[in-house]
Amino acid sequence: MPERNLVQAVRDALDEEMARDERVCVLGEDVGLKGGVFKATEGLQQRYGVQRVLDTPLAESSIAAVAQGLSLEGFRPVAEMQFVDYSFPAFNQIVNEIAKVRYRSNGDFSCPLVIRAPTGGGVRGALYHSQSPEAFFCHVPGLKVVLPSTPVDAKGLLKAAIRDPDPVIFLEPKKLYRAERQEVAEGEAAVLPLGAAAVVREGVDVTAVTYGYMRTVTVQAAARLSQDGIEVEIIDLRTLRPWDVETCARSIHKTGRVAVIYEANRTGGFGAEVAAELAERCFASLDAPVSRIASPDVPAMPFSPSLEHAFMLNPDKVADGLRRVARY
Amino acid sequence: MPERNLVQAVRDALDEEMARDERVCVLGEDVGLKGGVFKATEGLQQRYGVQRVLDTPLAESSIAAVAQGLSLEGFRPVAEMQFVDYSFPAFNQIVNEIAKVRYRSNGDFSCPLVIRAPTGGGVRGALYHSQSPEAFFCHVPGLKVVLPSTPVDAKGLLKAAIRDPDPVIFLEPKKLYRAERQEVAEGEAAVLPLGAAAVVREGVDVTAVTYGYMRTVTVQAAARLSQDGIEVEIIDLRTLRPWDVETCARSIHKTGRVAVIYEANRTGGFGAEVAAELAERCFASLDAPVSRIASPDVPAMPFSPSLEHAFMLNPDKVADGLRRVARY
Amino acid sequence: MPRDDAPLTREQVFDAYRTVLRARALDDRRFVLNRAGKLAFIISPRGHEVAQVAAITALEPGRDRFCLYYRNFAAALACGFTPEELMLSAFARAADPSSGGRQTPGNFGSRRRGVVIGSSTVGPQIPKAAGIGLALKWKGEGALCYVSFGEGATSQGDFHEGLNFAAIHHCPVIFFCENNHWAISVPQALQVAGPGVAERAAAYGIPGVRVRGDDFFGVYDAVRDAASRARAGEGPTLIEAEVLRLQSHSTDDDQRTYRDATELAAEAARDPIPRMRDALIERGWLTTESDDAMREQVSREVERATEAAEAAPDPDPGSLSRHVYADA
Amino acid sequence: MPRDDAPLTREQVFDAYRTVLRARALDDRRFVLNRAGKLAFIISPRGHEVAQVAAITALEPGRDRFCLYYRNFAAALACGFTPEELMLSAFARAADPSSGGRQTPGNFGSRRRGVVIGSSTVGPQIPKAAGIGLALKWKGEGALCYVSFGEGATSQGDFHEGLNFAAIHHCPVIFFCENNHWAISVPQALQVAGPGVAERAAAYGIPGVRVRGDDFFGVYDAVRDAASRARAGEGPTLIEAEVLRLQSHSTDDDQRTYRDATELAAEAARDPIPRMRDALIERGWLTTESDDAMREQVSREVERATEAAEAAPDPDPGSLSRHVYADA
Ligand SMILES: Cc1ncc(C[n+]2csc(CCOP(=O)(O)OP(=O)(O)O)c2C)c(N)n1
Ligand SMILES: Cc1ncc(C[n+]2csc(CCOP(=O)(O)OP(=O)(O)O)c2C)c(N)n1
Ligand SMILES: [Mg+2]
Ligand SMILES: [Mg+2]
Repeated sequence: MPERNLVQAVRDALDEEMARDERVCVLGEDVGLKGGVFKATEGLQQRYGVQRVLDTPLAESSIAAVAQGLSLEGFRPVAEMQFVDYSFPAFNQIVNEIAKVRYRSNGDFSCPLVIRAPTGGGVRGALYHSQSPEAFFCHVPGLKVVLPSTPVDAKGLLKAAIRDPDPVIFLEPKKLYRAERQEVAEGEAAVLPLGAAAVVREGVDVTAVTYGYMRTVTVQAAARLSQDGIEVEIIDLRTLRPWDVETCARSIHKTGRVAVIYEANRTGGFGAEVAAELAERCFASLDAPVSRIASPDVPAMPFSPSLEHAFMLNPDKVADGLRRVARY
Repeated sequence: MPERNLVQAVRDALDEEMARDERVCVLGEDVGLKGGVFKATEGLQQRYGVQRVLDTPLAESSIAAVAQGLSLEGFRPVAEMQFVDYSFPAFNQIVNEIAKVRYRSNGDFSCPLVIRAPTGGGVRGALYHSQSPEAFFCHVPGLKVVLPSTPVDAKGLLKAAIRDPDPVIFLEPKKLYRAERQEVAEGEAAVLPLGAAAVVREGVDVTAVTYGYMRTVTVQAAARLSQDGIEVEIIDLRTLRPWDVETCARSIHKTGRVAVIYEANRTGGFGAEVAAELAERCFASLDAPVSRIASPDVPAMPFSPSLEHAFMLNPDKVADGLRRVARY
Repeated sequence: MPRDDAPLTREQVFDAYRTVLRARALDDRRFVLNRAGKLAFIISPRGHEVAQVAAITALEPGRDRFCLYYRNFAAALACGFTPEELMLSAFARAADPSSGGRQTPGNFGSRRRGVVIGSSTVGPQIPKAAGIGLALKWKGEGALCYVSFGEGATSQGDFHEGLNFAAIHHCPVIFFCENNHWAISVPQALQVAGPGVAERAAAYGIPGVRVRGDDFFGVYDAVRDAASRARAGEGPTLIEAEVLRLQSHSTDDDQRTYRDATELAAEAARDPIPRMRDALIERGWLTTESDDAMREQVSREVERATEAAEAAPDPDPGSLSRHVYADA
Repeated sequence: MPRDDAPLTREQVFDAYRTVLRARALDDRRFVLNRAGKLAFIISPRGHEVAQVAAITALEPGRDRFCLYYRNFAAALACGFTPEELMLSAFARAADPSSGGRQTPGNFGSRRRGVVIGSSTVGPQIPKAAGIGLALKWKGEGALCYVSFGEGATSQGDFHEGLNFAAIHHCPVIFFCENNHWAISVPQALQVAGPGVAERAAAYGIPGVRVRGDDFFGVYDAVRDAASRARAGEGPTLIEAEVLRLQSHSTDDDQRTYRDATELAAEAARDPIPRMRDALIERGWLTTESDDAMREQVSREVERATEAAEAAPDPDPGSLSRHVYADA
């Protein structure tokens, strides 16, 4: 199996799905000859032509709207928002239109499409190339939300998202685009189901529920804690809507302790949903409060390295938080 | 003191603040001669002229943007979104621009303004005149979010919002516009501080944290439970960002039980934040899991009365939920 | 169905006239039902009917796509919705073909008729139609997408984004603006900068046409020309039909509070239906007798439709959560 | 400061030329620092400098407002930012006057200079400028708001909403489009339907002017005329300056991957700075000697600015959470 980093895995998923199903098409700013600002669509226009890989005007609302129109006509568009921070001009199209098509037509219409966007920080992108706004989309009935953290998951879940009968917001942690390389399966063998979490590390002392770049950080934190005799069980949610409560609950049943770790602003982040749900479901198993480890309530991470560092969670901060839960 | 319903209280607040401070101005669709679709601005254009009460084009992004421009120049605009469902075209202006002005300029600029919008359902407004999307705004550092449920609170908090140095999203439960009338103070005596919850009913058995129209429903539910010997302490948050954790925690310390009741879709609603925070803070005092009573994860409430009824929380459903917490 | 080059037949005009009469008779009936408390909410097409029906008559329901807006009651009839179906929607019955009672009446949708389900939101259908048009162009079957909206909708960013996209890609789209000079209470002067809507076409290098909306043959010709261009791959056209809003915006509005009484009286005297009747009589296609007979027939139809719809069952409350996502 | 009727003086032109040279020298220096790994990210104004400085020269920094965009490095200098200040921002130092190192360089802001803090988001400044213009009109002091953007930004709905609003209310705004024919990798043909940007003004009933961006006097005249109209209460103007993007979009981009090599070579030969120099020499205002002397002086300035900025302290990590809201 070929070794791939996350952005290559995304590109492979697009490539394979376009080859498999000619209804699949890609649109967005700079997705054509340039291949996207992160190269996620590199080579696709050369392979599939200017129709199926379409450079759009700089207008996110119309990107979402056009994707929707294509989908309503039976195509399977994968629209790229250049950065998820720039999906907000499309918010009305996504929330009021795309998410509600099936419901408002009582099932007569549907709108399967994928909106891909790089998310998160840590690459000196500053306030407008670093946000983690997944909570907005996770609050919208009718949408599915995926946020993978490995090449294997990115490929498998993007393929599933493209085949899914409903609209999927697919967020890619840009900090991980060129991090780890993994052997990634090809074709049908690569597809992974939406909605299933992965137990990334087994442990008995505390459960860490996380996703995206924070998975990497949590794995590093867990290695440190292991030296202190604290064994962390790490769950990567991978899909945020719907999310896999069962896998989390099972783990908490074993550990009695859980922290939810997320890169977004703490208040109102998706981790609040996870924490609230787990605190309710697992009340009887909990030996410590469900704790949240998240970014500060500051608009987004600043450009200055000193401030970016102050903003971001890192293995130290996460280890501290987990230790506190373990020792409660 | 004059008796006022909620929408009259909103109008009085606008009127008094416009009279007090000539920088205050109102803009939005149909806010002029018509006085707004709910009459919240009725008579203001006649009193203050077409400049200070401005009918805008049907374009929410520009309404927010123009309000921001006016604010940057020292005016104190109060922009109306005709329904909060129609604030999404302005989402980019609100989240990326307005909320971050102060932060991104390192304090050199600020942008005090109010965006008012009717919110919530129960008036047969169907999918696009019934949504409760406060969670979106509550997740945005730089914004304050207010959601009053009585004429007194609406007036007092709107006056405070207009005077606040930061942008405030002010959501008005349209179902309550013409409900209860109260004696409402005038002038300075009417102002209420942002960020303080109100204990609406005292009780010892279970705490109900709620806001907006759900306050009314919860009060009715509590009256029923009282007949069964269950005394509910009801807290109306009134301001959602920042919200008053202390008042809630104090109550839970007494009751040992809490439910969070909100009209929005359950998953990812602001109630998740409240529940997560209270479950963590009050862990040692809790005799039962923190429970959430919220609307189903359906895009919004349908037009048909049978479906609207099925969607909405009512005193029965809330009483059932509270009883379950009390008897846990 | 008219072919591009076929002249309008007397039968077609007769059918169209019957549709116009149906729309009016149904509307009259809805107002009676509204006053009787049986219908919650109506948006009347009064004054727009001739323009709407003329436009659809120039197109091919079953072959083309139609993105209608909430005032397109007469257009919906012309697209093939039956009086009973529209009454089912007015009563929010389960058998409402557009949404099963989920949306307010006026959000027309029917997959088999090519009527694309809309929402109550003003504007988003415009770029969506561009996307549908792109798909139709790719399919290469000569179908086109018709999208209608009021002049208020032209203020939305989505109007611009939709026209720009469709013009760049020569999408077969007809942008049909029903300019009644009012958006609820906001007059055109505060809504549309510049000479008018039709003139905006030049900004995108596409034809812009202004027609009198009470001139059946004029509207028909303009739309037929636009359709020929669209089907020939020559791209989109923007048509502005000048119409009158002979009713208040909706049953929630009273235009006498913001419009001049003499102007209203003058407009009432310019009802387009008598003008169409006279034009047909002049051509010798209609006599006062056949007109009366037709009205008689329509009125019986409306009676039957109302009775059937009123007697039809409400949606099953148990269906509330269906169609949020595809059935598993 | 030039008054509306005052002719451009030799000193002003000299100052402007010096500013152009400064911009270029600073930019050269930034590229060296970028390659040395000392600067993370640059957006170059190369090819736009003359147009930018000519435009600002026709206005009144200190009196007018400026909503700049990320490529306005030369415009910022013309507005009064010093080389050292811009270098502080490039290094993300605490003393960066725009944002204290919080934003990527290119987001210029300075309250005292009337430069309104922007964001990296493309488009939202356009309707914001309309709002600022409205405020300035209300104040009645003859000040105006200048807002600049690329041709890519004209695709955003916000462009349309901003022009429509400003035109309706005759706001004193100059909309200045720097059309370099590329938005990252997307060429004008896929971005701007129709003949061009200037022609879009007619849609709003306002003047639209196209000028060559390498013609200092042409740009100056166009902006001065627009300013006269704005100050006289005659409303907004849209100016399209045709410029060249002599560098890749940013240091994260390589335009050779998507642009034709001969076209790039041809453009490189059309650098506007030599053209401006020649025009000044032709007028007898400059000699090659005085040009060399000026370049020498500028280069020393840049040296000092770079040293000072590099030595300046980073933001205090403890300041991360400041200015989210007003200090309590
Ligand atoms: C995005 C959005 N904003 C506001 C509204 C409320 N609203 C409904 S119809 C309307 C006026 C529309 O006027 P116009 O487009 O001219 O159409 P008309 O009703 O005159 O046919 C408004 C403001 C809405 N439905 N959607
Ligand atoms: C809303 C939004 N979408 C996308 C981007 C990413 N982006 C930054 S600059 C740019 C191209 C802008 O082109 P243009 O407006 O022509 O200005 P130029 O850079 O050519 O001067 C894009 C797509 C952004 N910053 N904001
Ligand atoms: Mg209208
Ligand atoms: Mg450009």
